[in-house]
Amino acid sequence: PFLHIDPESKVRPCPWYDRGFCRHGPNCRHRHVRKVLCMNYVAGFCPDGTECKFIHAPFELPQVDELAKNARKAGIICHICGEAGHKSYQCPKNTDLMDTSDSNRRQEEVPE
Amino acid sequence: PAQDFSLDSIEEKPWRKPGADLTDYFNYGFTEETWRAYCDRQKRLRYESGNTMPTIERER
Amino acid sequence: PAQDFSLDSIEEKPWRKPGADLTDYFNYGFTEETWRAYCDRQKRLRYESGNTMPTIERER
Ligand SMILES: [Zn+2]
Ligand SMILES: [Zn+2]
Repeated sequence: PFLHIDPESKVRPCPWYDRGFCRHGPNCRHRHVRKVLCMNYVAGFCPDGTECKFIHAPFELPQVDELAKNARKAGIICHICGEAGHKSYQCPKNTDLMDTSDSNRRQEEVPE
Repeated sequence: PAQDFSLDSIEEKPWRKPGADLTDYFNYGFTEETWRAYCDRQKRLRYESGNTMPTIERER
Repeated sequence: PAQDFSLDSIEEKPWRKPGADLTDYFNYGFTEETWRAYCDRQKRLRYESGNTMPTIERER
């Protein structure tokens, strides 16, 4: 008896590992790609941006991060603020959502 | 994935076991200690930038 | 440390270009303005306490 890991899924890089840590270690379904962190970006700012040869690791939890990315890719544009990446009901400028305090509103935005 | 955020929520820490390869769990040369420090730094600097992430507040 | 990178010493500011993603350049939700303010604050703190850099830089 051994853990069956589909080699196909190992092709996808692990979003948690890309953040820095994945609890599943060698048993992860996704591929763990060893990379080198950009220390400028860790400090807060890297002038090389997308050209940087080191990794600008995202810290957002993968599902949230991916949701936004997918939305951006799908060309979702908010009709309230005109920005891409979220729908109007998730819009920070949507005043309909602002009946509670700012902090409450922010928590409600988090997708489950 | 709250349990993915904090190391403390993981009861058994398999990367501590003999023969375990830390780099299977930690990327970027992180260790348990430096990953913890990194997470704290994230929290602190996001606060300093005025851009606190609601997700993180909740996960802790 | 990156705090010593003066934004002003960078002639073209690629993150200002249309279509640029600020998060490719600025971490923790910083913007050009908030990062500038943060660096000033750090400089002042370091000057006042004789302190240098936060933990992460050192651990590498
Ligand atoms: Zn993984
Ligand atoms: Zn970089």
